[in-house]
Amino acid sequence: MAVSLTKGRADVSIVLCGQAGQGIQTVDSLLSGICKRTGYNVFSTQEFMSRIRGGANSTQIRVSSKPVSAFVRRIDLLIPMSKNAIEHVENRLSDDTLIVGDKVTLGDSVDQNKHNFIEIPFTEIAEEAGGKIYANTAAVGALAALLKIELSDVNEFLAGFFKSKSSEIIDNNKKAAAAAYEKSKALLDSGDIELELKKDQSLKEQLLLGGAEAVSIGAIAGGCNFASSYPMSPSTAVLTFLAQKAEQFGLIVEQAEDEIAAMNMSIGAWYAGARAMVTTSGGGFALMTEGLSLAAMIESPMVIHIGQRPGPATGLPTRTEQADLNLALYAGHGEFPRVIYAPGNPQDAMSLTHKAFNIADKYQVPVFVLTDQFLLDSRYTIPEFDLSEVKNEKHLVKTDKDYLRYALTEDGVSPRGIPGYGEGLVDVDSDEHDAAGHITESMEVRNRMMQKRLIKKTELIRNETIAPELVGSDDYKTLVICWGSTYHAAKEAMELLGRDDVALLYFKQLWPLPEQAADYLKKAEQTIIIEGNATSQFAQLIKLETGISIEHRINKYDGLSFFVEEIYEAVNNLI
Amino acid sequence: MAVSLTKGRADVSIVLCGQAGQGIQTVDSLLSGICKRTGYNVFSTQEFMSRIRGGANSTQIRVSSKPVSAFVRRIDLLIPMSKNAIEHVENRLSDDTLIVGDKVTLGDSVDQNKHNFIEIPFTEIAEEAGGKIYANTAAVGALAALLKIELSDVNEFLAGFFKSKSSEIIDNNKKAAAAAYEKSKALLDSGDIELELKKDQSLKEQLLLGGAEAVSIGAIAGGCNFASSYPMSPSTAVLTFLAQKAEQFGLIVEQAEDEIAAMNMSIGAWYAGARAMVTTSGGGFALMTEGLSLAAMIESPMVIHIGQRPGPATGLPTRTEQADLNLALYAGHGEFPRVIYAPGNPQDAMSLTHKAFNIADKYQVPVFVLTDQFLLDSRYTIPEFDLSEVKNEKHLVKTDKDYLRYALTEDGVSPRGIPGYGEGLVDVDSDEHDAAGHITESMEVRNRMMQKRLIKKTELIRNETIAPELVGSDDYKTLVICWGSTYHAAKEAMELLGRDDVALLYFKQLWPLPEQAADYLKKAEQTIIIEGNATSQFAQLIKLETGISIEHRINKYDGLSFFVEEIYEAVNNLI
Amino acid sequence: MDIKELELGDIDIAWCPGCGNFGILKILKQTLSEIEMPLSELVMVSGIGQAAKIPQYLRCNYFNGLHGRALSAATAIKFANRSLTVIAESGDGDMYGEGGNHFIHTIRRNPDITNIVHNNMVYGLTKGQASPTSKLQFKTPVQVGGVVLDPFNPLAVAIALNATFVARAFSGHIEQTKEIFKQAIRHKGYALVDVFQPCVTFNKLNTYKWFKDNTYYLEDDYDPTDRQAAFKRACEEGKYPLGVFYTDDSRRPWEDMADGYKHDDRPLYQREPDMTQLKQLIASYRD
Amino acid sequence: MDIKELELGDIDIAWCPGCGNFGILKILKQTLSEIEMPLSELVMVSGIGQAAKIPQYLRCNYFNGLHGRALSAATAIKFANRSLTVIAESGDGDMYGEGGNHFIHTIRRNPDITNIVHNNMVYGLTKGQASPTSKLQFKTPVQVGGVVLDPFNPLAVAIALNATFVARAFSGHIEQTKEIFKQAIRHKGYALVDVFQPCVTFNKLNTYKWFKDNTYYLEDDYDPTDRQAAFKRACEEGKYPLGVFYTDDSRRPWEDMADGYKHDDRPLYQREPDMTQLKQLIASYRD
Ligand SMILES: Cc1ncc(C[n+]2csc(CCOP(=O)(O)OP(=O)(O)O)c2C)c(N)n1
Ligand SMILES: Cc1ncc(C[n+]2csc(CCOP(=O)(O)OP(=O)(O)O)c2C)c(N)n1
Ligand code: SF4
Ligand code: SF4
Ligand SMILES: [Mg+2]
Ligand SMILES: [Mg+2]
Repeated sequence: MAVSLTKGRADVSIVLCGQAGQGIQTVDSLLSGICKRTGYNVFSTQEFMSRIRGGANSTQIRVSSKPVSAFVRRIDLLIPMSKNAIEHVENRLSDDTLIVGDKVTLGDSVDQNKHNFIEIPFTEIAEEAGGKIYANTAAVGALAALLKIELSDVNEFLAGFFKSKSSEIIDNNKKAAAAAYEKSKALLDSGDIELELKKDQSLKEQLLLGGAEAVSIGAIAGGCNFASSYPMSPSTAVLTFLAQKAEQFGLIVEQAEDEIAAMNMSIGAWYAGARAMVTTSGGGFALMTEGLSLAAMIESPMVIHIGQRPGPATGLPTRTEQADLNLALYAGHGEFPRVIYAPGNPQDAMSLTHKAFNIADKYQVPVFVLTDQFLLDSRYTIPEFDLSEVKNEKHLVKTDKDYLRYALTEDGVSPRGIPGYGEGLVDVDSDEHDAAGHITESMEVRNRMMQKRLIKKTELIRNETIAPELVGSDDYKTLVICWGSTYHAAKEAMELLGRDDVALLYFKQLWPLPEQAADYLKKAEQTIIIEGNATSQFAQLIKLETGISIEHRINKYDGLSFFVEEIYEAVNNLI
Repeated sequence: MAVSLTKGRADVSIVLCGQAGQGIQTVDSLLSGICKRTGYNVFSTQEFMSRIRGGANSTQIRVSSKPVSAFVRRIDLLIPMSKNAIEHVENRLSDDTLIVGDKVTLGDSVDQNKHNFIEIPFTEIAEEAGGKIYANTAAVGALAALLKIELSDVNEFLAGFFKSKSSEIIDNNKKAAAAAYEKSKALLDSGDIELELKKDQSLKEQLLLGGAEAVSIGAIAGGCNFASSYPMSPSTAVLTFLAQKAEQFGLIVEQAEDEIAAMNMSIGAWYAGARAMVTTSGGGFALMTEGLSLAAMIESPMVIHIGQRPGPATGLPTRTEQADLNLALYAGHGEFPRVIYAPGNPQDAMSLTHKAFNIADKYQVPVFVLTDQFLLDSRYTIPEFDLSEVKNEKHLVKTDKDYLRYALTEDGVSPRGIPGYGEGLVDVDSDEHDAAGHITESMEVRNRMMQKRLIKKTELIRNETIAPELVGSDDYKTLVICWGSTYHAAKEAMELLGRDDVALLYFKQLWPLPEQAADYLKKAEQTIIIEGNATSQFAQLIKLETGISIEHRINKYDGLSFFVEEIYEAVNNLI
Repeated sequence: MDIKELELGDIDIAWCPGCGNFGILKILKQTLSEIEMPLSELVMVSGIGQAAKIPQYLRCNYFNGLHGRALSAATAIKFANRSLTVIAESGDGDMYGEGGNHFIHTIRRNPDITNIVHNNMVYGLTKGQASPTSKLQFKTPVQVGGVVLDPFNPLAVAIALNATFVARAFSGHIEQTKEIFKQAIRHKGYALVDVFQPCVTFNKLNTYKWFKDNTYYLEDDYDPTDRQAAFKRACEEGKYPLGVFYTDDSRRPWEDMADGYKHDDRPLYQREPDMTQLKQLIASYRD
Repeated sequence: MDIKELELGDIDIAWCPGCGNFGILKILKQTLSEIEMPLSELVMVSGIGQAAKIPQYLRCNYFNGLHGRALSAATAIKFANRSLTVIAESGDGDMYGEGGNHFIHTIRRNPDITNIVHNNMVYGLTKGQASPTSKLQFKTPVQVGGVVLDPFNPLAVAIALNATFVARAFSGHIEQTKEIFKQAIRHKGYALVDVFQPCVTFNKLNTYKWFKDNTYYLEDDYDPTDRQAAFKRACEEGKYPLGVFYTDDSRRPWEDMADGYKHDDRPLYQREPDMTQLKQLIASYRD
């Protein structure tokens, strides 16, 4: 009986599962890279434990004829790489799932009666090629054959990927790949396995990259030249990226002793003319909230990247959630304006992080880029970034002798000078201050500064919001709302539903809430919101701002992002 | 022409104004104490600068035949004690304001044409009595005479107050008081000044104390036996109070190196069986928000006193505001339940702080007592505290061998054990954990723990809220809403209005919002909210919870609490 | 006490095979067993990191709190109940990086707790960034050109802070380290044991071999009560001494001087507010 | 530079009459004037407290940030623009209490900034609680029975941390302190000057007289490059030495080793992202 891996669908969902430290990420990188080069769309996402070795982690790689960028429950092809692998994903297996693996590794964890299992002896192949460590490459070879990729392409990619290694190692990798390739090609040729995917040569021009890279590139594009942070999953990748590029791009990057130092450093850096950011997660940001209030008080621009993960406290350190919106929205003592972006894919991550620097600088307010582990650690094939819009709008003025840092202006924004650029003195104070930046206890001045800093500037940033994107027909009866990284899963669920009367509204700016929100919501007969948290924080915000209470709330907070199927099922049940 | 200080009103508003370090607080203590002993109601409140010497500070003392507990703009009698004093309160003076002072001190700051000035030569009197430092006591003597207090009572009080000093000092004080007493008595006798106040001997049984003392006493009554904090205005008084009583009441009180240590110490103390609290202000609490999330995750009870002051950042360190409600409400990463009380006077400060410990312990959640500088630093005559309701409900269990800290129970509350009490082991973890407290990454367990910790317990605390208090007729058309320390000013404004169709609703629990809120609001034709902040944070919360948008918002954020007159005028303009 | 009482059975330990943490766990269990520590009186306190997972792997009461904050919680636990034995144990990043301020002030406070620091000179759990103790030029994904911050010397700083017990050990030396642990736990006051611990995954510089080659023990006749000498030995580089560098028995722990224990010996959980005194206190506001 | 250029005219200074802060302000102004510091290149950074108000009282650029966080901001300001002269100045509570962790790690980082600490051994602005440097038994409204925490010795700790310039001065000694300030500012790297400063309002123990009676200067032939000796002198009690305890010219400041300054000397505010390189970087994700 032939097994079809695609079954008329445009994509195959491959899941690699094994222990931390086994090299699943390498398999992912290799396979994703080869597939993209071959002309497939690729999306890969990982779920992993908070440990360095052992346990059970998995990576889903969707290889597709059409663009795909979402996490699905469905597993078409499972490559279990450790004994505990099958158990780890057991509840996502179906009768259609094909398991390809190695009995030496799997032992009795695989059950021929229950599982749809085909053996390829990865370990043996690897040992023949030069050692156990080549088992990963063998898996790549096997998968490449099933995906109808030419062996020569595999070889070429391997040579590039391992170019820093010895030629012996490269050869061994090729040997392992080739041997496994032959075995699985035989399966395909025998007709036991079927797979239908279309290749598109233009995809070669696309990029294959993850959310963390997109945020980092956006930062560099936005003129970021200073980053101070303290490592914290899942945000560390951005710090690492910038550190790696520090020399090339002339960035000052410093690992601080704690998040408090990181925040106060970045604020100090802005004061001296840098464009600075911090990258952290909810728990680290909690320590920065006093600093946030400082930034607001001295009207310093500030860019804060929060990669969300499940809390409270340490929570599930390597997993995903969307539960820190309220934190970003209300953090800090006292009252002040702020801006919150929440990109749903790498394109938006790049462009919003870039924009964050310009908006922060223009209005002298803190701007948040709110992502999460899912977005940061997933990799997507995407069209080339559009750099034509990248403008590094600087809003610094050269000071003259009479310069006043907090001069009262019509719109509330005081021209921002920095020390050492011009003849003036630049004085900023965390106490209430007058136009010169000197401490005051005058109630009149206090009132004026509150008007300027809080009320006028709130007005300004309300006028420069990014509209939510409507996906689907304008003529909807049901409106599904999502924000940030749930975007692609929600969108694919809508496609599965395939209904004209259901549309999706994707918010990438959460605060100030774009004014279009109310109109979109009012038009709907039924509203449904999808949030990766327990208390529907964005629905609450919408209620507060528009008075509209979203009827149905779909929540998930177990540490995983939404599966496409979950959203599909939940919405389908409601409409 | 005779000046009446009371003009038919039941009270006289006396304002003392001078520099920091001049001893205004001593005059306040003496005068308030003597007045209360004499049978007057007393309320005194201070506004002062963030400095130790110099500047201009003022204290208002209202002496009254009826209970009064609010700040009024009106000054009936001003005692300026420094050259900059009159200017400091200039905009609160009226033609009716009598200024009593000393030309040596005031120089040309007093203007006979403009001001209603009577001289009493405090400095001269003081010098005759033994030295300049007795000028304060002279002022007390003069005021006592005007208030028709017997000189013998003054002497008696002075003797008690200065009992730790030498008899010479006591005598000098008495001399200064007597000399000034005679002078001002002469004024009264001559009919130049009139004052009508009734004495009530039963007032002697009342207490005269401030918000900070009330919070502290409430804490001790609630079984608080551990306090770790870092000094920060205006909350330090609570730390000081507890430190002073540590030996007597067997409390462990420690000044931590920073707020982070303070918070983590208090949480550690609860873990080991103490009843602990931190006392801080918004900026200090900002540093505790990571710890708040920890308390929530390990389901530790926690009591947090926040004395609000104006922000952002350092803001106006010694002044008042009600702008940290959102902070208390949303602080901390991840999602978890909490309780927020906001007492409006010492009685409620005492009883709610007491209750905070029981509720925190019962539900194993963080409980906030949200006060502000105005409440903490004002002193009130109040009836004896009702200690009959003071119960120290302990919710600790003795563990047995199989004890599980996070056992799943029907209502979500797991019996709380502590190490060293029983045979079991008590394991708590900031990571997601199973019933035993061990780290888990099981999604099933995560879901169950979120259900228990967040969803079920939120339900429980929603069922145990304190109803808001309605002041005025049930039959209102206009409902005025206030919370926390604006209570008395709003209440007195309502009395001034004297209308049957306007009532006041005072909230002392803000979160979970008491369910009665919606009914009260729905009944009103018009709603008005009074908040000492710029963004009407409580109105927003009401909107979120009840869907009702309060029509009129009266805000103040200049660092002072509301004057009775301000509320009166604002409400009067609206109805 | 039989060491079995400390075992949790067949558990999944999240450390990498070969990690120095295993050695420390083993030594800790042996220490507790040999000193006959009653389990219900022991509290382990840790922060977040690989080292900080240690309380998960033995039977004990534990408080596994926030990254960097173990000492604050540990101090308070001791203050709240003096009959508990409290061990605060975490990584070098936890204790000296995020927790640096508590390190300073806990030493000043001198609570009777034991502080064991797994010093692997790297941030393990977050995948290999420099820690405060990382050696100069150590390369990491963030310290791309190598570490340039002067390595934190916990012993020298602790001695400068007048810590009352300061020691260094190595996870590879079972017997010697056990002896140091015992002394530290017995010491009345704050006791620091900085334990060299190889991280086989992220620290390829400071390996088992490196630690073996670059350490030696303080001489038998070394006098740990001489603060100046202790400081000098703590500053040694190249070859790092192991052993007890400094002890001072003259300072009393904070909790033994606390006002709250002057008239009452009981742990806080046994106390009730004294209503008579409270009434008197309230009544004093009548005057 | 004429000292008048630093004066703000007739301003209201919020310090108590007689406070030691006035002396430090005067010395600072004289120092800046004598070293001909160009005003637009000077940035004063402070936290919150009485001492931290100092930048308000002279003409200068300033960043008056949060309590305890001056060193973090100061470091970053220097990193962002190396041509600025950065002085971080605050109180003992600010720098050693709330800011203790930054004190440690700033010293490790060794930025070229000057750190002046007004050490009045008390929290002035919050009305007289103990600070980390308060002496044992000093009584306050919170330390009711007197301080029991071992006083923080900033010099000993700085030396233990390998600080590159460590000095102590007294606000009552204009000339000597001025010389120390000058050396500190000229020093390339982090320079600590702990300044004894009487708080006439809240510290009745450590008065002008006390400081005068209990201090003396390090000998003329004292060698400040000997770390062990410096530590020993820093540990002296009873009579406290004043002067420069320790200097080390071998360590380079962080900012001179930073990757971001390897190929570009300009301050950050003059930089634009290199779009050509950025495009290449993006293109690299095509493979
Ligand atoms: C406030 C906060 N910041 C950052 C983190 C992320 N984090 C977890 S462990 C760790 C460092 C661990 O290093 P170390 O303490 O040396 O322990 P090791 O893993 O090396 O044993 C960091 C930065 C966190 N959990 N909390
Ligand atoms: C986060 C935070 N905690 C507490 C405070 C309150 N506070 C202001 S100044 C100060 C201490 C000042 O002491 P020190 O630094 O020694 O300065 P001094 O007033 O003695 O010059 C404190 C605790 C604050 N502003 N911010
Ligand atoms: S990462 Fe390093 S410290 Fe952590 S368990 Fe692995 S070897 Fe040990
Ligand atoms: S309180 Fe002390 S430190 Fe502050 S100004 Fe007054 S004397 Fe100086
Ligand atoms: Mg480590
Ligand atoms: Mg001080």
